[in-house]
Amino acid sequence: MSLAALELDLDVFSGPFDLLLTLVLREEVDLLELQLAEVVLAYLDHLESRGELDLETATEFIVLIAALLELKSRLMLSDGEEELLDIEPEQAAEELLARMLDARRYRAASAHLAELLSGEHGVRFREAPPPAHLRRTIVQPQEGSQDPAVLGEAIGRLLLTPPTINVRHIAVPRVSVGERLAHLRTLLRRGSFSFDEAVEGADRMTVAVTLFALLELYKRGEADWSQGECFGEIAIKARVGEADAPPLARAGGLAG
Amino acid sequence: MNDGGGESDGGGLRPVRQDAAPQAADTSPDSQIPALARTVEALLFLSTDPLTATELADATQAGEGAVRTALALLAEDYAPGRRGIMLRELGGGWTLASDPETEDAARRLLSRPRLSTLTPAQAETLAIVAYLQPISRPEITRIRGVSADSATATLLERGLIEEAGHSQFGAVLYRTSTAFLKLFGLRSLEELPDVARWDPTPEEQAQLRERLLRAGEARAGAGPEG
Amino acid sequence: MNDGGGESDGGGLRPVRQDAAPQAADTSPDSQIPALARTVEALLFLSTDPLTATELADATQAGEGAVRTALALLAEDYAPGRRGIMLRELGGGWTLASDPETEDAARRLLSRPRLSTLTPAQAETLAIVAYLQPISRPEITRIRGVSADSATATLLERGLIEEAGHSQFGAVLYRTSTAFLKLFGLRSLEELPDVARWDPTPEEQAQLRERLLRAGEARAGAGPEG
Repeated sequence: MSLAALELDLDVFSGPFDLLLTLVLREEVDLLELQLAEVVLAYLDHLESRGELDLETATEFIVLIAALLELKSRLMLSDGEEELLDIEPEQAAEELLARMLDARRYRAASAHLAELLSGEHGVRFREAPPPAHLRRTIVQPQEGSQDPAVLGEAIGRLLLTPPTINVRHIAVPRVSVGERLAHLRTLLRRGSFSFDEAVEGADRMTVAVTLFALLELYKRGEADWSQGECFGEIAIKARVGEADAPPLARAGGLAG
Repeated sequence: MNDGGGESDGGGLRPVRQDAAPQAADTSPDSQIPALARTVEALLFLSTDPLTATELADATQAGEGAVRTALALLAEDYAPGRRGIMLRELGGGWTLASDPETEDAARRLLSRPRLSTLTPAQAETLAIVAYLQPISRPEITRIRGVSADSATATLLERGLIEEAGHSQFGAVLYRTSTAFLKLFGLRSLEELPDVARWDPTPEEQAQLRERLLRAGEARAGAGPEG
Repeated sequence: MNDGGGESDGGGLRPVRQDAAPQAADTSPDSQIPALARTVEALLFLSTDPLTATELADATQAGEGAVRTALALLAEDYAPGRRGIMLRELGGGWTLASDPETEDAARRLLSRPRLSTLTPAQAETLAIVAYLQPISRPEITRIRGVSADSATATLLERGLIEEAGHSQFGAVLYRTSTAFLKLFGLRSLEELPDVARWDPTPEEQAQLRERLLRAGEARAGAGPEG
């Protein structure tokens, strides 16, 4: 099955998922009015009704929904908190266009590669290593033929630290994931708390970073979280015992 | 390592005129092939990587012209459909490969299946590396919009991509390997079509840009409420 | 891994009796060989180890008699002295091998890369071992941010590094060898150049090992850490 088969019946749109994407890009459906959580739920229902998980489609869905989420969050953030964002609508549009073109380009290129590969079906190469006696070096490497500076240079290269996490559109993050992690861990000592408590009085950026920190806690198996309903309260509780084996269970949080 | 050897001059498979190899004419029984061609054949058989005419000339201590003549002779002998092995110009050089018609038997014999499919994530990652090499993982992730870590790891493990130094920030850069060219039947990266071929027309792009721009401007005034 | 084809066991080189292949006469164009022989040829080409007639029969789903006929036909074609590759019967099985006459060229081709310079991955791995020895492979991987398995294997094979016991966690530790010192013209490890010359942030006080590990983890994108 393909994503085209995913029929949606949402407040602002009903029809196939593919069409929704097209309409969003043509701005005929307002992304800000679109509840992406509904789309995700519809997809989950769809999956459930089929009773099987098609990984390819799931991947495609996640990619597309992530793109929509990003687009939407940009639209939401680009207003009111400009000082946080170093990005103009023109620039956002340009960047988005470039990314859409890139994605499209390389998806098409990957289809081309897949075609090439299938055209070569059945062509195999010899993998046997040549006999050892033919590989043996005849001439001993000359003493001192290598420059020790090569080694120092390599270490120097390895000492380079890449710039910290790439938070593309955010000029100066005022809150760090580390801080929010520490904050969440403090709360976690109580055993459980709600996400609202964790971000009480915080600005949008802090909320976003806190959510990121929460994902990190979940990934590390320190906390579990659940959300009874869309946009409902997110309950977070400490995970005890099974230290580094995050369960495959639902990760709640569909807020979007 | 893979210098491409620049033998992308097509026409490599041109059958040889017998008179082109007069020195090679020897007095051996009819079906014996000339000494140089025999050596070249052995080298192609032994090497797991495609060999350029230059590499073959260095190893055989013969001239490149003579090597090309020998290759043409072998190409005729190993022409598709004649034997179970074919001589092909791939991955920047020459290599021997099995005839695809023998695949069923090969699959029964060898436990290791030929790489025949890639997941969409792997194919996309591979396409990005192929066109933009050398490229780092964060850049691939940026283009794909989702993490490429596991796809990159699989491609590395399968030998389709390899490390190619570091970016100025220390991130490992990747490029496609000779194995990639071999498996995809390419003589060189130049054979990949221009990526712009899949772009929408300039008109379509302009339209898209304008719509996106209008969307952004509309947003600037509106009071968004999550 | 490499059984070297056991080419020292003598006696394997028996030419095939011509009369063994009377039924192989076919009606195909002069130089094309029959389908079964082509498949057998491809299998012999692809296989690292000698194949018995039974194995070949199983893979080709042909009778053993037919396979033997095909082998006889191939043996004729690949008789010693005719091509650069020979068909040999070894240890009860059949295998293709390069003609010993081509060995000089093969050695020139195959032993060459071993003398060339280190790849970036090898240089890095070697540098890590040189400066931090003894060090385990997992640590090398952490510092590089990517697997160092193949580089480590090559350095071991080339004798530039060697095992040096086990870490408290049971991982094999590595150190550089005497051959390493010779290759780099060093009398002792004391003579390794001072890293400070290439240090991008010389003001850092922490131990080299600790700093390398930290940078490596940052490169691997080990996740946001305060």
